[in-house]
Amino acid sequence: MYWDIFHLMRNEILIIIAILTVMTVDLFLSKNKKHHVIRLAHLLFAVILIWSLLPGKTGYLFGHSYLTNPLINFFKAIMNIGVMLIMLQAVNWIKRDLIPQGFASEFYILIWASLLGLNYMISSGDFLMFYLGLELSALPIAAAVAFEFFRKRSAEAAIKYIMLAAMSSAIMLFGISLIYATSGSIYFHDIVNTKEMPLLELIGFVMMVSGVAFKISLVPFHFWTADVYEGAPTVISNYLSVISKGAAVFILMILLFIPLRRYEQTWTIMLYVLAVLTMFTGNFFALRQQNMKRFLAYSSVAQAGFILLGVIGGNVRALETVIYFILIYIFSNVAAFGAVHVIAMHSGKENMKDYEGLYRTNPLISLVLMLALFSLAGIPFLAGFFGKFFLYATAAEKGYYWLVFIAVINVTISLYYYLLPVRAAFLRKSENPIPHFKSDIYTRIGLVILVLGILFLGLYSPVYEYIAEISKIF
Amino acid sequence: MDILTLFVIVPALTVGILLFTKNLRQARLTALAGMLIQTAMAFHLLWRYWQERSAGNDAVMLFTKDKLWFPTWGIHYHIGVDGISVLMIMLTSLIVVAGIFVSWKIDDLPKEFFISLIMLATGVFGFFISLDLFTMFVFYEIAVIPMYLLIGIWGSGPREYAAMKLTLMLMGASALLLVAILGIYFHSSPDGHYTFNILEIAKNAAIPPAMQKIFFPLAFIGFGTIGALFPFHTWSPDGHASAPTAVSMLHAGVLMKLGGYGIFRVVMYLMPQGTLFWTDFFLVLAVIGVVYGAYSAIRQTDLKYINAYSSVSHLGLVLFGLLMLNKTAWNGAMLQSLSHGFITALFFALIGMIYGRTHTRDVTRMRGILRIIPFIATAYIIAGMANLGLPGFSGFVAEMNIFVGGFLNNDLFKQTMTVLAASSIVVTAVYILRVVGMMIYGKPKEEYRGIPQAQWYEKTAIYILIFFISAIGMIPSFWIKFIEPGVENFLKPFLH
Amino acid sequence: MIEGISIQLILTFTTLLFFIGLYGFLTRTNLIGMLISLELMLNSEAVNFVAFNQYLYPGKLQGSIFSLFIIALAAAETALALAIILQVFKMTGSTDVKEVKDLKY
Amino acid sequence: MSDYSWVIWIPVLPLASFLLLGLFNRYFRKEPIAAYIGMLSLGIAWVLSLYTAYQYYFVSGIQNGKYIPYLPFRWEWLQFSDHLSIELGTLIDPVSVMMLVVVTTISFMVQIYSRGYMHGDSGFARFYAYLSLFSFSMLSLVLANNLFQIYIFWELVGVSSFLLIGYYFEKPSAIAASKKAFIVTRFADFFFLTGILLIGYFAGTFDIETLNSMQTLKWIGAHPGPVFMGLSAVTWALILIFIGGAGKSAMFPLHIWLPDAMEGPTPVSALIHAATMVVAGVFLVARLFPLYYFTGDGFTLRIVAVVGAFSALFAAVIALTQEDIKRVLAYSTMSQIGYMMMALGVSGYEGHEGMGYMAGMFHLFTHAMFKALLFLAAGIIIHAVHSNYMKDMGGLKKYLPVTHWMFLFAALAISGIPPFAGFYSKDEILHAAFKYNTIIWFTGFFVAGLTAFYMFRLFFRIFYNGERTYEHPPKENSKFMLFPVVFLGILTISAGWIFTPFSLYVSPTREPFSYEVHYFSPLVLGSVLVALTGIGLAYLMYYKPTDYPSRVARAFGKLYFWAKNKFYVDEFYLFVTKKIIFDKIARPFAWFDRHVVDGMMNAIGNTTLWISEKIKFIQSGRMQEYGMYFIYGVVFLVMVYYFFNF
Repeated sequence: MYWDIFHLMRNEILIIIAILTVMTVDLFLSKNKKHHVIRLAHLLFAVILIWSLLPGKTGYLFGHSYLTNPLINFFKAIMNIGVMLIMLQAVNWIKRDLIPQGFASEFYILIWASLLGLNYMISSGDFLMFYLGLELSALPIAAAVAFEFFRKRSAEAAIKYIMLAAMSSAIMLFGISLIYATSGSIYFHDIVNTKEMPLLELIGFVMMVSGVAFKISLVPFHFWTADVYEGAPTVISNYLSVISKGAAVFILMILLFIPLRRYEQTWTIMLYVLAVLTMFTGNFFALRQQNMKRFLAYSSVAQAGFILLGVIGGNVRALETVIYFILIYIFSNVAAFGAVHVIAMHSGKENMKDYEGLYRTNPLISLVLMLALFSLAGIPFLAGFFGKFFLYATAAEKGYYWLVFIAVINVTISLYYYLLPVRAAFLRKSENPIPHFKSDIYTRIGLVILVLGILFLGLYSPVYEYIAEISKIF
Repeated sequence: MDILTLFVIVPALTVGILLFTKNLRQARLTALAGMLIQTAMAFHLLWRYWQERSAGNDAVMLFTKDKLWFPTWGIHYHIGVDGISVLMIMLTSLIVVAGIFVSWKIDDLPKEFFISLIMLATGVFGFFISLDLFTMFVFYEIAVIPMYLLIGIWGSGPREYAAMKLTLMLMGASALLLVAILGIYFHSSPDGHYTFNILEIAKNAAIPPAMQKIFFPLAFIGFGTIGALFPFHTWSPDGHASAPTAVSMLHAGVLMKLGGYGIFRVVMYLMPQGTLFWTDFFLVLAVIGVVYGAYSAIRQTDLKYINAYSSVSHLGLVLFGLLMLNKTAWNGAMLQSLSHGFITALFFALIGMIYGRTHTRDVTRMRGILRIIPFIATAYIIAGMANLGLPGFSGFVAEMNIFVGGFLNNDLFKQTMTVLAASSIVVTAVYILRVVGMMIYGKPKEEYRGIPQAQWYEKTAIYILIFFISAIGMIPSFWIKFIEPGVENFLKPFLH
Repeated sequence: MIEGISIQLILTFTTLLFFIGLYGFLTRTNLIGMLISLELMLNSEAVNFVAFNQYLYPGKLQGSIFSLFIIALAAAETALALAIILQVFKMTGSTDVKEVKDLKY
Repeated sequence: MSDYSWVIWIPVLPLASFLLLGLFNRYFRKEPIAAYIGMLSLGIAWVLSLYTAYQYYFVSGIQNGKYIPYLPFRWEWLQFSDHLSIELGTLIDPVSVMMLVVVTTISFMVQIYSRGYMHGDSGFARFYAYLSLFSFSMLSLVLANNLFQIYIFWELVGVSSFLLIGYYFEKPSAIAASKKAFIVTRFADFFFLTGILLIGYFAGTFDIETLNSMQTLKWIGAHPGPVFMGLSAVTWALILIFIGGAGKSAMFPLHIWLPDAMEGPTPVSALIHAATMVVAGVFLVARLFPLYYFTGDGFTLRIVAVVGAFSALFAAVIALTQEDIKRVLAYSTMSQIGYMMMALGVSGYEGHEGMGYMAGMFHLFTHAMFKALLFLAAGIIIHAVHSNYMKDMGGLKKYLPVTHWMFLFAALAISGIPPFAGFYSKDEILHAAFKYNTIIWFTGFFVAGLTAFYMFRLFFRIFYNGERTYEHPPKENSKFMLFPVVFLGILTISAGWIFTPFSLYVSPTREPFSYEVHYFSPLVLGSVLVALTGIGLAYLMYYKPTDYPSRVARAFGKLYFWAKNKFYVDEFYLFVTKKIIFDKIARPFAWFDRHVVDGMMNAIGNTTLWISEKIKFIQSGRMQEYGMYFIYGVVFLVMVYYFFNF
């Protein structure tokens, strides 16, 4: 019995254990021994990661408050992979910036807590769990955004994030309350059965979706994205752009496809409009960015628009393509942020102009950057292409050729700005390029895994087929 | 490993080995070795193909291999060749080899140069063997993207601008193509078993005419852009002008052929009704391209611009021939692809050599190079003559097939268009002779005395190309025997 | 259920409360003020849940429990927000929202 | 032995020589080797041609009173469709055999001559390679059995001509001339090609024998295709083909390249621009004569006649005024080709009706001999005095005696004085023209007088016209140059009466017939008289230096001035090409491409960037505005839903 419960929510339990372990160990470490936490944290999380990769079961807990199935389990595994990769990148940042001030475990605790929140969120079977998960994921990250408390930008990003997140969750909550008023239940499986749709519920629905859209950073709910990504430590931006966004997309799909199925007509139009807005806005803003983090922020806004192309399909196909895309997107974007992070760590520079002549001094990291950006732009044979192609196909299957058309136009625009850093790094020569540097072993492992993922995730079709297999949940 | 997959594996392996090379010497030797193997394989394939056909194998595609890749979407790794692809593969491998010879002395980042070059070639090879729309598209884009780096890093002039423009226009076009491919895919089968397999889609013939009318122009423009369809050709002059020699060769010689080939293999084959509906419209565009490219070339002073516009004109003829929808014209279009590939590669190779010696590409600033570098200048004259359709060289055969084919249509409009297109041969003569008169003839300038003669590697490249230009020009029937069965098969949707 | 007070009335009240909070959030120049407005919004929802529960679906406790969680989370949020405001104050010397607009475009 | 299988060697030998000399140019730095390779190949070809002619005309050509065509070699080179294909073949018929003889004879002579003329030139082997290429192309052209084969070699002779005119590639005028020659003929070839395409479509074949067969002619007569401007498609096709021929044969108004082509070495002028290539147009019309004759009631032939007559007159008038001896000869060539065209144009078809055709061919034959002779002699003169201009010459008789006599023979021949070759052919032309149309005849008659005048003007000014001292005394020092001149001189004297009646060899129907030359008929006497008048006038004006020429020139005033400036045709073309095609078409095209088409693409990019710049204010950095947008978003979504659903 207990074993079953553990098995169903093993991810959450393991993460909690990990958090507690790190907390406890941290108590016994003197200030100059903090770096041991790093190894411990990685070890723990590796265990969680491997465990989470085991196939999951279908089941529910707490009277349908907590649901799980192989797909959700797999998605958690994907998030774990992402977090693991981000943690690998964070090491040199922790060592350089945090350990001297006596921090180390705090980073892991915060990021794991947020991950825990996301895990709850995607497993949620009712609005309460959903809300709790959402908040649990947001609050630690707000703290993490403010981590570089010696920089004003970090604080500004944090205050923007916490305030806007709170506002969005307040609005979402109001929406949920309206849905509760009309449907009489906060359980997803109860909502499915109600028939008519009063205006009140529509407003509630829109408010609720906008709360999720805030997390995914869909236009016009995206405004925090660029500011926060730019101000936050790169690692946290990275986390926000992939893990948090991916989970939000996942739960959005679950919500729309199962409990809110009867609004299909509504949310199709909504998503259509949001997708167009998001793609154009994200791309137009990304065009003239100089700061790499800000640049990637807008790029990730645009990517969210592309994701909607898949979501709009509204069927199992949509589920599988979007999850596949998120998996690939995690690899691509983490690699892109990772490259930016590594460069910023070693040179303190994160503007595109500083990248000029980078290839001639640091060929490998430039290569990683290029592959990541090309993958984001959707260039074959890199993984990103496959992800995007299936998204288009999902939209096209429903007959939304115009949407696909708009999307491909946006891909062309996006290609322009994805080529800009490549241009700086490869095409240009510079008087004083970023000098050659060597990064540490954690970063290297992380980047190698990312590059391998970018190269082979698309070509190796069983990944997709596995996702397709477990996606047949409704 | 089957015989066709090797065409992708060998270049990929070459790229892999190139990653570990240390200097120019190693890099160029590795690249050369890989591509020589590829060329040998290409000729082996030619021979095998010949054997199969002689043995009475009259399947549409030979050496096919079909491997399920993404079962959910019905994406296959499906490859196969007919005579046309075989010839295109031969063309590509030869031009890559010639390109490597031409870049024998590349000094900046040699390893990366060869990697990008061969990466591009990989895409092209893959494109020519694919029978699955998805794989075809994948290879197509693989072929386009290295161009950005190749032009951007090793180019000259406004290279960043040119590279960006080229990439964006080609990728934009391929984006349109993508929409069309999806459109085709979701109408590919009457019973919902959608497929990307070209042959199967054609067999099903399930795409409703209304849909064909929508997706035909998208796909046509998608492929047409890389085939320099007016008015989507403007990437080509800038791109060619800025690209390094080998890249111009490969680009004009091979990459631009993807357009005509794709239109032939995919767009027209799968959407016959759409084709019939849109023929006249695109015919006008093609003819404008032919004439307009030729006239634009007259005014240029940069050698590469002249040739780029010349390519616009000559590739316009490919599209023109395809739109004529009969065997003769299609034979001509395919021959023209082949012929223009060799001729333009030769041109760009020579321009690169001249530029490397005189450091200018401005025809008004050069004079009398025939006296100074007779080998290169003579080769340039030969290339020019081949380009203006002198009998005995490949251009003539191809163009005559196109014109005669165009005229065989019992349609006054098409015949008039043919005459208009044919008028370009006069203009071609004008711009070729202008260059010859200004740059090659005349009293040599003093400052050019003592510039080096053609080196052995340059000569090798030139010999290879001239050999094939004349071989096609002298015995066209041999090459048409390869082309014809393919053309006949792909013409079937139009014959009922 | 409160005699004489209809659900409409409560809904009107909570909606007003919510929008007052929203208005406050969007117009206050002080970060603390904004935080207070946020609290108003959250409280309106808490009331909402309880009211719906009591008036419409009196049999179950879903709404009431929800509102409990809202209160708890609001507290957590406020605590964290205050901490960050403190951080901002350390950096800029004020809690004026105008001070935090460096990151833009 | 009448399978004629050796005929294939006639073009192949020069080709081999070309390949050998062209590809291994650098191994033939020594002049004699290159020259002997060329001479040997052409010599053998010449002997083979003569043998072919003997076999064909005297042994095995005639069956049942008619020359029958042989096709000893054919190769389906390129198949277009079931009916249309390009065949490469060697068609042996009276015309082609005659052309074989002409081409090989002149080629061989020129090859020998060049050994002397080009002595010491740095591109000696190259020159011989080009010559061989030309011979190969020309021989293949005359042997063609397929319209497309004619076109192929038509282009190749064009390019050989281009290469040879531009042989002195460091001389700007030579460069310009070569370009002009190629482009003008190419322009004409475009019409030729269009004509071929039309013929191919409407007649369904490119094969010359089939096209000329009665069966096809009837079929075409019954199915002339759509009518455009009152003429059927096939008629148009023939007109277009004639334009092609006119371009190559330098008929008005496409003649402008021929005088300039004299920039090439003189042997080249003799071979290509006097004797062989320029008559290709005549050959083309003759080749398709039945088609021309029967289609549209011979309408096209009327055009041919008029164009020929006009060109003859036009060129003769210009020739009167030119100072460069090669240019005089060039205009004379144009004039004589006009004659030939005229002859074809006025010709009938059967029996004695076909005299015009016969005469045209005969004139082609004799003209080749004496015009080549004139050019070669002019070459000797130019070689001797190092100038092309008459003003630098005079009194050369004592320095160049042999040349003087040969030049005299040739001049008499071209003037039509019996018994020189030109008389026999020219007279028959006038005869045929007289039967056809008086105006055309009179034009020919008048031109005969002009011809005599300008030829002897040339002759007297070169060899007489007082005494003159030269820095380097001119002399005839090269045997290689003298031999061909003498050889052709003998032919010039003898060819006329030997081959009369020429209709035994060539006639439209291929049925040999015979005719008598009426030496004392009024027509003949008239034309001889007018020629003598011309000679007499020339004698008066130029035998000694006098002021008659300038007085006459003044008397003609404007006309003289215009003629001297070639009636400004060149200027007109220059205007069309430079001002209209270059400036009004090509430049706008180039501009349009750079600024409109390309500008549009750039504009798309720039607009995108501009929008991007303009909307950046939205992201103002104020979080309350962000909140506001959030609310807008919610409202917007609700409205979107309203808009679509209610």
